Amino acid sequence: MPTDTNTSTSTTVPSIPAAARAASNDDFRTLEAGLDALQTVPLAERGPWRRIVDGVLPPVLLLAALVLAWQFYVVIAQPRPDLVPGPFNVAASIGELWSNGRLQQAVLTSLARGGAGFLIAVAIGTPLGLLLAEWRLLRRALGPLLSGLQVLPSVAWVPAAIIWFGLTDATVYFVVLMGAVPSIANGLVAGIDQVPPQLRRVGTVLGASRLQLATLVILPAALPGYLAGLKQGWAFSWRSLMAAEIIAMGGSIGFGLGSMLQQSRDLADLPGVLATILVILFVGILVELIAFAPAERSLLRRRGLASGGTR
Amino acid sequence: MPTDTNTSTSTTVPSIPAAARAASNDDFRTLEAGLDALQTVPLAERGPWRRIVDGVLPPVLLLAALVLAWQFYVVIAQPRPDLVPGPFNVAASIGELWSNGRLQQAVLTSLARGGAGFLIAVAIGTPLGLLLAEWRLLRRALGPLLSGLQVLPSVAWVPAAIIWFGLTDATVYFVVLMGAVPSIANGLVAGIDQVPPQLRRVGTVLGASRLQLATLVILPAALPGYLAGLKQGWAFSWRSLMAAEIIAMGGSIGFGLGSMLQQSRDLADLPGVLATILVILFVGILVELIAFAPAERSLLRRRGLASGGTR
Amino acid sequence: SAQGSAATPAGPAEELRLGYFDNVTHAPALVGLEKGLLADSLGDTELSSQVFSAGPATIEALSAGAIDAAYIGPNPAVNSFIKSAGQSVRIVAGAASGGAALVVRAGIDGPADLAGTTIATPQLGNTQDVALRAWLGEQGYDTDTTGGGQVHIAPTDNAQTLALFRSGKIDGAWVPEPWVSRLVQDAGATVLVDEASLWPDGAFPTTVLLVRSEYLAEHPETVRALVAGHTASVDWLTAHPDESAAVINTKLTEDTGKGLSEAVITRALSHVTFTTDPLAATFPVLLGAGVTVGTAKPGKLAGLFDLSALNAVRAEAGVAPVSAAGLGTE
Amino acid sequence: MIDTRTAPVTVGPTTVRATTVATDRPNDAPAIRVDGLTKRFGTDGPIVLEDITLSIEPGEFVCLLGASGCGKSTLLGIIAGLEHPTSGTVTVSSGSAAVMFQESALFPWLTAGRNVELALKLRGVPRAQRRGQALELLDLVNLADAAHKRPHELSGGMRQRVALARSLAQDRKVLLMDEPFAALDAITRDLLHEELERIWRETGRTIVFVTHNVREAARLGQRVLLMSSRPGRIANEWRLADTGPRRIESPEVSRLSIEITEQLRQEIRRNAH
Amino acid sequence: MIDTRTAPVTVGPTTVRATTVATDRPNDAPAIRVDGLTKRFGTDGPIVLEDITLSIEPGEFVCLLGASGCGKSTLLGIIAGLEHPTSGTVTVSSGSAAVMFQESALFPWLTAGRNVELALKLRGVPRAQRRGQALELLDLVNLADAAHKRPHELSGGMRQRVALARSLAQDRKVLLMDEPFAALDAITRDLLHEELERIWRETGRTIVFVTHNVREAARLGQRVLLMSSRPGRIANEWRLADTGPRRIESPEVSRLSIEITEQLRQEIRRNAH
Ligand SMILES: Nc1ncnc2c1ncn2[C@@H]1O[C@H](COP(=O)(O)OP(=O)(O)OP(=O)(O)O)[C@@H](O)[C@H]1O
Ligand SMILES: Nc1ncnc2c1ncn2[C@@H]1O[C@H](COP(=O)(O)OP(=O)(O)OP(=O)(O)O)[C@@H](O)[C@H]1O
Ligand SMILES: [Mg+2]
Ligand SMILES: [Mg+2]
Repeated sequence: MPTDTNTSTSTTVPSIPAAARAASNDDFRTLEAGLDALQTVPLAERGPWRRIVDGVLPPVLLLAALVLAWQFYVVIAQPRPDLVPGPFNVAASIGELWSNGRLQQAVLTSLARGGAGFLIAVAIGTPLGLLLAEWRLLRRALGPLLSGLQVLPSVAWVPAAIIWFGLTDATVYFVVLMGAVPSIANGLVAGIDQVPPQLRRVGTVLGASRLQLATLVILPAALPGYLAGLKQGWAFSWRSLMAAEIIAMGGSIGFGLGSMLQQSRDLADLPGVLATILVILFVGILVELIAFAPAERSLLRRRGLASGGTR
Repeated sequence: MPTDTNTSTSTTVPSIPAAARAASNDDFRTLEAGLDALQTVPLAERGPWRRIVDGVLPPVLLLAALVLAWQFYVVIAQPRPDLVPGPFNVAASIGELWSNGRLQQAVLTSLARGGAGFLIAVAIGTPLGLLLAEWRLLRRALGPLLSGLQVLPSVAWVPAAIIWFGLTDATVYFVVLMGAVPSIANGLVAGIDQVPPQLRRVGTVLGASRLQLATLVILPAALPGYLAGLKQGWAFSWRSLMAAEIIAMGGSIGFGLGSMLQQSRDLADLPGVLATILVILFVGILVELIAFAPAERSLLRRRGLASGGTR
Repeated sequence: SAQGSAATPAGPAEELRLGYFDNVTHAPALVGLEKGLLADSLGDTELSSQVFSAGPATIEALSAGAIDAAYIGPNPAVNSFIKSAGQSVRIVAGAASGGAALVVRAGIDGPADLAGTTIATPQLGNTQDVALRAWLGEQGYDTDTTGGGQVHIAPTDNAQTLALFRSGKIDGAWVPEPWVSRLVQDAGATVLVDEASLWPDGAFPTTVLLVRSEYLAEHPETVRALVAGHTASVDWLTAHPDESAAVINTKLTEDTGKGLSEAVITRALSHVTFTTDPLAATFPVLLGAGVTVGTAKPGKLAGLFDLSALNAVRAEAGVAPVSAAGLGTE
Repeated sequence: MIDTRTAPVTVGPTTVRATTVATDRPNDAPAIRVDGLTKRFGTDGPIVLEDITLSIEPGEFVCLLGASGCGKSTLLGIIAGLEHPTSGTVTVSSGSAAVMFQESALFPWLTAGRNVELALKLRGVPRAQRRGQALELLDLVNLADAAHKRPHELSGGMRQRVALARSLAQDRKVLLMDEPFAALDAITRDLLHEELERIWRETGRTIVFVTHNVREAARLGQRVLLMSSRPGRIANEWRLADTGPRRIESPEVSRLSIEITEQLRQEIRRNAH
Repeated sequence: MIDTRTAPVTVGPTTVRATTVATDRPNDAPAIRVDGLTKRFGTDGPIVLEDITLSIEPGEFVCLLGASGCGKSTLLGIIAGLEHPTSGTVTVSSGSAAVMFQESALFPWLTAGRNVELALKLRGVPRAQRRGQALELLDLVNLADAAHKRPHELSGGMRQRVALARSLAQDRKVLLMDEPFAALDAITRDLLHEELERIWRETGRTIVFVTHNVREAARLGQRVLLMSSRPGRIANEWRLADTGPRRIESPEVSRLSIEITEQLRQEIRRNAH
């Protein structure tokens, strides 16, 4: 092929005079600084006050309107109080549950169990996820089973767990683990999969050892996915816990929110049922707001992944 | 500022001779074709045979190994058969459930109920999601409540639903809807949020009306997110259904897989319980494989979003 | 080959965990606990108790080792024994007999009116459930365990049954006391079939005292003390028919916060007989009925009973021994 | 600031190689008129564009050059009618304009051919003619063979050519291009310059081309407008007498590039603090 | 194919402006030696690189030019030790090389300063000295003020400058750069050319710079290697007598660009079918 011949051309390029160069160094720095200033737009943070007005006010107003409409309906239509209790009945029910201490006990029991189950799930799911992410063969073999387990409603384990462990806390923990472990492990795997290969290459090029690569590069990089997995794991823990507490009541199983719900049902106490549902909802949202939302927000913000602003 | 003065410079650029130009047109086309050929690498599809060997064999082998180990344990340790039945007992239990028709009936009932509930949830969740995505104020107000509902285990609705609707199918549907509607609506909202604003702008520039923009641009663009929401919605339907069937047994509620599970528990029939768990798992995976996986795969592949290959 | 019986006795146990229901048919437990009869008899062995509401949960607790002994209906006991190949439990005494009936709404006057109705039972495969299915079979009705057939059988929680019956969602129920009485007194139901009428002498087991086999093997003395306390409790019930309602109600109120009405408890007590005889001879019949209606699998009952402690206690009191009908030690 | 933009503009002698799409150029009315345009986002945001006055002749190829964030896209968006000016007026004599963006913004669920057809459909072309016209347009950008491929199967350069065909499908007199080649590799970009110039000459479109590449502006434009940053104004303009296709390495392009670069750098330096 | 790459290479008269980091150049041993290198991915994949022989002198600035997919990154990866050759040998006399990628690949969870510090840590610099050295390095790229900022708060150009500082932190004699400025806008890219050239002159690094921008190669390199595609080979090479910093618009750069472009286009045309 004719293009394959090598012509070694030599061109002489005139240099910029050395005298001009020294003077131009400052010029160059100003130029670069000017460009940097033009290209970085400081993000305008909205004030906390503004954020509350924008974010909290509308749902609260809607909620208030809904409660008002509900009360209105109860006053106007006078439905059977055992089928449609009014907001006041529900509030009174919460007050009663609070004053006789059952509410606090149930919330504490459920939270303690949910928290403990979640922590055990994290302790199991994290190494499992790491193993799956780094050991290809294991992943090929175990991955589909684990995804399958995520499809299986953890509530299906309740009857088996009761037969194995009786009506004890072990049953509750087992069900919680079956729900939370797969999603935590899968979250970590997904997080590690999403680590850009470029970052690994940079780590290697910088001379990181295998361990350093894992601890200084891969794990921090996989953190957002891991956190998402943890959040989902918590949701699963909480759901499974409620299911387990509702189904497996009695025996030596402590008195949690699920048990309170089921007891209210047994007493055909609809205000109590609704009150408990509200408490479960409230606790779930609170945990997300207190434990996960700030962690996630600060993590995403520090990496510039937060979806904010108008653009 | 001195740079603000306008100098209207006029430079004459020599043109390439017209004679050379006509001949160079073909040259140009070859050049462009060469570049196109270099820049598009045909993706090497792995054969279906290869895919099966890579994807199906390892989990099946692992499963077989697990079953073998289980059988081995049962033979060696001779545990109490009501606490640790062997794989043969479970298989026999499936066979028996099949032969007396209970299995088929339960699967059909649950699938029909889950499917109907899911469809109703889609019918409610889709317009709700559209409304939320396009009506900012509604979204601000209702969005947090809907996310909150996603945190609430749908199983918590079972006791309330039983009081409202008694032990009827309405109870089951109610619980399924409370589980699936928020996640379908949120999935659609997320899908629409992820539509690149550029695509909307292109649609507008091309002269699309508001309706055309929605049907020809936004909805197709939001499809992957919507499909993900549907998939999650189905998972929630299935979970909620199982929970509802286990908890709300009796009355005029038909006989589903959850009821079968609970019945096996009542008869202290662990092989039956395990058999039912396997069936629930199997149905869940099957629905995903048959209904969602192909839709998702073809959708992603057509958009080049599929994560495949070695790179 | 049973693992439990292979264990060697290890002297009196430190504690005994007892399960029971808050039901009139479990009155020996209620009275024994309320009046301290069981604790007295157990001496140094600490007694703790747990309330259950259904047989399966009780069996599960026994299997998981969460309790050591329980008052329970005969069918769950049989079920567990067969499923575990005879390794799980032993019946050490009877507790109550009678006290179950089919009650129906107004308008159902005979078996002929039952076609197309929905009848509740406490739980699939429990004593009343099997009785109903067997009886319906004799009346010529088809039933199945999925709620289909000519008469729909809906295994439903007893408390739920009362509510459903009141709202007209079910047409009747085959339930034990005090639910029969509650349905009759509180919800206007009428008794269509008294289960006693289906058995020779009207005697059929409703409640027995069950012990985990490992526990029995390890602590025979403790089991014997339990049986002695139980016997004392049964004797007290037989001797004080007038006081028993009050004692039972006290214990119920203590456990659930709610007692039963005077009328209900009196009517209920009049339909139940308390006896330490487990009526062993009826068990093969019970099992046969269960197998026929499809809620149980055939199996051997040999070894289900260990009545040696009971008979020793009876001998001390100078009462005739009871028979294990060839299904275990006497 | 002296404003020379209102002075009448004369288009240099243009060598139009082939006029397959006949265009009559009414030399009296400008294709685009921008008058005293000012733009700020929101009510309290900084002024992005300040008092821009501009007039572009039919068939002219104008390059809009400026540093990042100076408001080029905003100006283009206002001309396209995607944004509203805070004050001032914008008139596009042919009614509306076609727009091409930096990322091709093809619809990923449609093949290349269907993407073009959708533009034809939204323009109102009857269904029967769409397929044929789409193929013609794709052929114009040398991509007739790729009509059945989906965007992800195409290279970046091919995608931009499809996007070009799609914006031609709109059949508007005015074509606005916002850094259309910025994300491409250098070789592809050079090729697309030639492609675009050929199409401009063949179709006689009025083109406003936004870029921050000085050489690209000098290579393509008949007229180069340099914008200043914060607020965005027209800082200067250059005209090239158009004598037909030119190469990016030609000494004239280089000379002009040096001159523009020097002014651009001064504009940038002003923003250092 | 005639191979001239084994001929002894003499470095032209270089004007080193400032040698803050003193480098002694042993003119005898080449900094990088590639010998008969062939690479294919997998066992049945096509040959990506075929029989490449190459020797690069210490302190040399070599540009590697080629169309997309011709194997430039693969070659660089092999030199960096990230990939293994199928046959042939590669020797880097100083042991190993620093690498800079197209996307800055900064660790998004670390500030600019910490990113550089991490490189120092992995090199084994004691903790006490890291902060100071990192600031010095950032100052070298005119970014001392941005040490506390996170990557997402920086513009693309600033990120690449931090990445440059990080690769300098490795303190390797050889610096491999894979299209480091391809994703930047033209103005920033021009500036970074000047920045890189200054740093090269100050630190005396041996640089292998991969690009598909002919003008960039002609602007920066002392030597330009043109690669052919499928399989990747060295098709030609050019040398520029280095007489100090030059501008991208200089006529000499243009002249060389025209020549290289013509050959590159011939290489590309060969792949049309
Ligand atoms: N929707 C918006 N809301 C608020 N400010 C905006 C908006 N769009 C653009 N801006 C601001 O207006 C200025 C000009 O933006 P524009 O996108 O027009 O610049 P540009 O010249 O196109 O820059 P680039 O070369 O980076 O594309 C920037 O400072 C930007 O922050
Ligand atoms: N890991 C891999 N497995 C299989 N093939 C690969 C792999 N990496 C690269 N290739 C192939 O090798 C060839 C050269 O790729 P390489 O990335 O080195 O090209 P390049 O010259 O850097 O291209 P670009 O300019 O697009 O970066 C390409 O055809 C590519 O498809
Ligand atoms: Mg822009
Ligand atoms: Mg590359």
